[in-house]
Amino acid sequence: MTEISYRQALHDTLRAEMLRDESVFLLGEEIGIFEGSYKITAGLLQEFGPRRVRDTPISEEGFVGAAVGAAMLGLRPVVELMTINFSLLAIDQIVNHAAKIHAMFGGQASVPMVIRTPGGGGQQLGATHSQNIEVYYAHIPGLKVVAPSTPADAKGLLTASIRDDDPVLVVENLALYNTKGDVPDGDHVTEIGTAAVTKEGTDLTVVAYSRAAAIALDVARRLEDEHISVEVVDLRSLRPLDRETICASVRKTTRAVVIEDDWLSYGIGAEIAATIQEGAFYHLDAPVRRVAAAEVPLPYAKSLEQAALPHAGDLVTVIHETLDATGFTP
Amino acid sequence: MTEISYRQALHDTLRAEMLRDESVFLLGEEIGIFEGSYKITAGLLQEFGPRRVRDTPISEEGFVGAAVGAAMLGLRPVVELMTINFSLLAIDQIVNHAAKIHAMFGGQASVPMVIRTPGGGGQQLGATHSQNIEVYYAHIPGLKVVAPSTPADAKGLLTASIRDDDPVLVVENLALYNTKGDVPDGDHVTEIGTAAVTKEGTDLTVVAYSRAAAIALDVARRLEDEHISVEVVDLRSLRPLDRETICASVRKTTRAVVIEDDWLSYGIGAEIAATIQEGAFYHLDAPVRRVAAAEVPLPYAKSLEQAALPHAGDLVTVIHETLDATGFTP
Amino acid sequence: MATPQERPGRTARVRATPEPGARPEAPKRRRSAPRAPATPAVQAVQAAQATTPPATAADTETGPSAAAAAALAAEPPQVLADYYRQMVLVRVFEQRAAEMYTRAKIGGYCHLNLGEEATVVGLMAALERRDYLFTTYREHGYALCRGIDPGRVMAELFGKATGVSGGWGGSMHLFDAGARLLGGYGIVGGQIPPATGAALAIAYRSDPGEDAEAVMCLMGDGTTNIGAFHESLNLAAIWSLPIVYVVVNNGLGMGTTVQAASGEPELSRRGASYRIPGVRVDGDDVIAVRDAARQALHSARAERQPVLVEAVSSRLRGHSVVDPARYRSAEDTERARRLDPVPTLRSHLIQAGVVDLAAVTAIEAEVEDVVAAAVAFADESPPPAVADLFAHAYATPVPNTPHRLPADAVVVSEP
Amino acid sequence: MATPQERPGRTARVRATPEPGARPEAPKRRRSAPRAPATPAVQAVQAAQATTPPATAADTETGPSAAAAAALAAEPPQVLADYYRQMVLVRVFEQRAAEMYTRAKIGGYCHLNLGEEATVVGLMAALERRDYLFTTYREHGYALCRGIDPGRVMAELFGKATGVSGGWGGSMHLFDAGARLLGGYGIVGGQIPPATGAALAIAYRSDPGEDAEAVMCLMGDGTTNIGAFHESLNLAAIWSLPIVYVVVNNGLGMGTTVQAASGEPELSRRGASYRIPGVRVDGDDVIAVRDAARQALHSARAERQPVLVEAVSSRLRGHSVVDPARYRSAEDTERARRLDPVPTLRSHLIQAGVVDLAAVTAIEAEVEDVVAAAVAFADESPPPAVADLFAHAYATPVPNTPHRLPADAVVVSEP
Ligand SMILES: Cc1ncc(C[n+]2csc(CCOP(=O)(O)OP(=O)(O)O)c2C)c(N)n1
Ligand SMILES: Cc1ncc(C[n+]2csc(CCOP(=O)(O)OP(=O)(O)O)c2C)c(N)n1
Ligand SMILES: [Mg+2]
Ligand SMILES: [Mg+2]
Repeated sequence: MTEISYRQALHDTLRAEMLRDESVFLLGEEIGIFEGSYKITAGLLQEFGPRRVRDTPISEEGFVGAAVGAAMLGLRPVVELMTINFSLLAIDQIVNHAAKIHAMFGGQASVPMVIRTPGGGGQQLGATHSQNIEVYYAHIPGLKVVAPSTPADAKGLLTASIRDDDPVLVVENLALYNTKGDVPDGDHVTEIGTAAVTKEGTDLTVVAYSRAAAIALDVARRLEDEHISVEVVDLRSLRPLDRETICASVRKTTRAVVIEDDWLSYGIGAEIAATIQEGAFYHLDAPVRRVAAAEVPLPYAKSLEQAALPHAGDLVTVIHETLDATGFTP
Repeated sequence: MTEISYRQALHDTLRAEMLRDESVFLLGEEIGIFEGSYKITAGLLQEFGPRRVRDTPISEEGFVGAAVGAAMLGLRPVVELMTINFSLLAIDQIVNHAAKIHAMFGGQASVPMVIRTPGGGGQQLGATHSQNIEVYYAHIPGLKVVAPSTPADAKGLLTASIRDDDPVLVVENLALYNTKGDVPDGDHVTEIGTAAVTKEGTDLTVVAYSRAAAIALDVARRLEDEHISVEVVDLRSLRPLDRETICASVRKTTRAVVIEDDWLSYGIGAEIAATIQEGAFYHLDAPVRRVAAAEVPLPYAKSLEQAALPHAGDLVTVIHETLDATGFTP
Repeated sequence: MATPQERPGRTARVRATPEPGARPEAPKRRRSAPRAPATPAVQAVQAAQATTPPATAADTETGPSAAAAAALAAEPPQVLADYYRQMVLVRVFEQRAAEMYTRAKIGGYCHLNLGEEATVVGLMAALERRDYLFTTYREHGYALCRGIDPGRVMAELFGKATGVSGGWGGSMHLFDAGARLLGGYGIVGGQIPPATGAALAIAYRSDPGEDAEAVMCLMGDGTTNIGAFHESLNLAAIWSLPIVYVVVNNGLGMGTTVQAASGEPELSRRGASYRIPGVRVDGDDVIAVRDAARQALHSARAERQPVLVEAVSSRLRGHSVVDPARYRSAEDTERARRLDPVPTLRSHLIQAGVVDLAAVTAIEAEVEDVVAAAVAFADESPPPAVADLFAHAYATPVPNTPHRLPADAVVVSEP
Repeated sequence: MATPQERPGRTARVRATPEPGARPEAPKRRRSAPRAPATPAVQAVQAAQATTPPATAADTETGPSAAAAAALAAEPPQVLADYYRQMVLVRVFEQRAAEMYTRAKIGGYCHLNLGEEATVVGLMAALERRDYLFTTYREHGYALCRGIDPGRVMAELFGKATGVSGGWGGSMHLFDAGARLLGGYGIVGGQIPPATGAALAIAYRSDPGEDAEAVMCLMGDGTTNIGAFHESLNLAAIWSLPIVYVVVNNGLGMGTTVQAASGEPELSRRGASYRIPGVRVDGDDVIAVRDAARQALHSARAERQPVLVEAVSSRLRGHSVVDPARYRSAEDTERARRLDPVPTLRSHLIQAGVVDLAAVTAIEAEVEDVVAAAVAFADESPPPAVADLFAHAYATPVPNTPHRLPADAVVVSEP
């Protein structure tokens, strides 16, 4: 175990996988000479050269699609999309091509590629640069989607994604890059498709992923002082979704709250709440509440932006309201 | 009232709005000379000329974006996207531009445009031509999304959409074009943001939209023979979503099933189920079940395709299972 | 290898940058010849030409140029006979496909190569086994000429388990890993970025040279207006990728003419934005197409110089089987019929004495049998088993993959 | 109206199709002149040029051509003084913006026009009040030169309710309906289709002519590689739209050079794929830029002929305020400094006797005051009220619009 940042974990994993497997290469805007918009790829161009660290023009549809084709011939491209907002320029290649090729051609081809991309608001980047649209990919059969919340999972899930023969979207988060945590040394693979109970508890389950999972864990720890025992389920994998782990937790705690950074309507949390009400129906003591972003294009002004985004305080409020609804007293 | 097809209702509405308002014009691939892939626009080029019925090259991002700009200057473009699958080529203009411009510029501009596009599987069009990805748009603040299931709603919602000052996506469905129904003569506007109870019932609520709403109504009528009283809520508007109408129905019937043509995980039905469990929690006698497509890229072969898609029979099964779970006997 | 430059009088030419000036007509070599009596295959050919009568010898606009005649004379007869056989195979296969579509044996969309046979055969003659091919949804002929068993192609159209894509793809999505046919794609332009990436993989792994692999990426004329075309050609240029982009210019994207859709309708010039050389060739001339493609592939594999080839031909029918093409002018339809490459090559071969009528007839009969057998094979083959619905869900299985049928519960809840 | 063609010796030229051949250097008129003593504004200008010392009179690579000198001499002095004033306004505004960013008064991303002042002023001098402007996220200078109050621009950067976009947009998203500035856009290339559509609306509603409206759509060099560029220019060509596309070629898209990103790095040639004429102009020469833009706008409004203008200049700083631009070579940075259009024009104006030192100093002092007032206005303005979070949710209110804060229940359920 070594304590490093989420950014460092991603960087080290890319480097380790490139050293391990000659067919792994990086592709994206400004990942080489510029060292990456968020510096995840810093130093890799110098170490591996332009064949394996390939700067691209501003052509998201083109280079994501090029990664699809390279993967069909057996390479393992790891694409960086500068932010998930720009993935909309490439989504036809992701959804209509990468996700379809394996099944549509009867299993004859596979597309072992990874797309790494950060989402996240709260940086005053305005309406088009602050979205959390991972639900677009989580909805699509043929894709796998992971969203690590810790440096350890960043390593474990990115490693698994690179070694996986299907197209995997790795959703990172701007607000997590500088966060630190213990990361296992050596080979560390986190199985795609499995959620983690990051804190056990008995009174209420909070389900979250990515930045919100870090908030959830923090809130859960703080509520111990109030003698409220919160269990935290960190989804880690949005597709496939580990429904059993979620429902098992709620069957135990009988209450659930979801926190997510995306817009509420038709967001990730909708599936979580729908899953819980079906899989833990006879155990549930209160409605599953969702804490999510206000449904507006995210404003630039800090005052408005902060009002629109979910915070730890919102989660605390909703946990309390949910406990109150069931007459819970600590 | 006149009985006409869904196709005819759309056609007649386009024509009526073009006659009414000189700023309404049509834009899309093959809508003029070819008369539309699905012939919705047949005859309009001849009647209105190429200025108002504009054939475009195969440039979805380009012409949808052009509609955004034309709308900013006060025209009312009605774009036909040949199928919703191809909307992925234009989604950056829809989500990052049309949906953002009003709020992001502080309300100084509006984007009064309509995008009409059919979704739908079951035509053996294969994995990339059979998707139901309306959830992509329903998730986005700044957009409005409607999905008529009857010729009357096709008229009423398309009319409302054209007259609305926001970007509206009108989701049509390949399987509905030939269906017939009574349509009010003259001006007929259906308010965006409101669901309809298309059949009253007391035992169970089925929530659906588009093609599935037609199936639901049909199943509900048939189940009367078995003395099961099903209420049907046709969403009509996916954004804004009329949560109160849905929850009021379920509070009355105490049971709910959702049927949808899209994939289950993170589909439209997830939001419906999540909404119901929250808004009718204390009335609900059984989990809200969802009938939805199997989660695979839709296969071409008829055998596989039909197995993957939801049918009336599936809805009947799940209604029975839901009633059984509550010990209901007709 | 014969190249356009080496042969005086060829119409194909490679340009490093386009020349300014007026819009040139597509280069066309016209041939006319008294046609031999129609055999069944050729009757079928003619039936494909809608209801107007077939062009006759009196059609003065056709007639082989001296150069074209010389080019044909320079080819070994068995090569020409084989090209003719392949063109007839495409022709007859497509006619039977149309018929099977009308009889509801084939579903979905079905786009035919009728009228494009010379382009199809010429391109596939140039493409080596080691090369990779990415195509559009209008790709039956390419699959056949790539050497894939016609039965497996027809079976795919029928949605059968024995089809090239196991019944998962259908007409628009033929794929054969062995034949390095890396797919027909139904999203207009969707194949262009992956094809470019396949070329990137080749460049990543191997050096340029005569024996190197290359990629051929096909697209229609209408497709050159989509963003992916622009982005991909630029990538191929700056990365020096071994790829040949071929625009199969049949003059129409559905009902829209090239002139209506493209600011620069001489599409081979559109490589100029990337300094990619462009070649325009008569797509009704199988030898010209082959030679232009060969030279382009040579540039791609040996010099890592991507090339844009435009083959100009005509669509004999509607956009897809169901399209009556009412938007087409009588003149345009007539022109397409007149230029029909299959009877044209047939009469030329006979006239030039390359093959005699008996040999031509034998080829046609053989093809009829092959296609009939393909239809029978497709018809008798089983559909994919419903139990296999999730067989191709993922290449790497992981926990919690949803294998749920529409009426199944998502998660089980026990009271 | 003076046009490049009419003036002998101008470097800008309109081409119907690009010419084959080698990559020409950007046309540059060099000027050198003994610089007048630096005033505070120009000291600030020089401070913008990183840490290396400013170019001196000994810099032999600079020096006005006879033609350039003649061009300047032909302009009324007050026009030149006003251009200088505007360039200094952009320069000083951007320097203060950078400073305010470092002081956390401005958040998000902040991209500056430093080094592009001559292009900004030249383009805006050509654009008429009745024309519409679509820009990128690097657009503060355009807003200022469009005549928008600097206080409202700075207030937008500060995220204040008094900002041009009410605080909703920030640095990347300036909008002013009155000034027909129809937005800065942060998605690379995202502005190109809407700008094209705005031109469509003009063509839909009015006839071409000298007094017609037109659209100017700005983009960076890196932006020419995105699909929307291709699709939009093609639409403008086939629909004959009144639009001028301007590539502000500062040589870099973030850290990527034009040469690395574009198969055809002479970007004005990229109109050829649509038969759109291209013009390349020295972006450091305010008069040349203005004249090229004027002529292009004339073609657009009077002939409905879209034009592609490329203005070649340099970025004096990093991509955004936070980018130290370590990837740039010392030579490139030095070159950018040497060509800096603001001190160049200053010394030229003084040298040529157009304005005297006192007048220049007065202009600079006035601009300093204006910008200081803008900062003060921004600083004192209130932020948007949280109560207005849903004020711009929709233009047409409809039932059930979600007005929910993060901790609010979705629907209320009563036991
Ligand atoms: C992105 C996208 N837009 C639209 C379509 C519908 N469509 C299918 S084929 C076609 C015309 C293509 O024309 P062209 O490229 O000339 O090829 P051809 O059909 O003539 O072979 C269109 C518009 C599509 N499949 N994909
Ligand atoms: C679609 C998209 N991809 C990537 C980015 C990130 N990005 C912002 S600016 C920029 C460089 C643009 O370069 P250029 O067009 O030359 O304009 P400049 O910044 O030099 O003015 C990039 C890659 C983006 N905003 N949008
Ligand atoms: Mg075509
Ligand atoms: Mg630039």
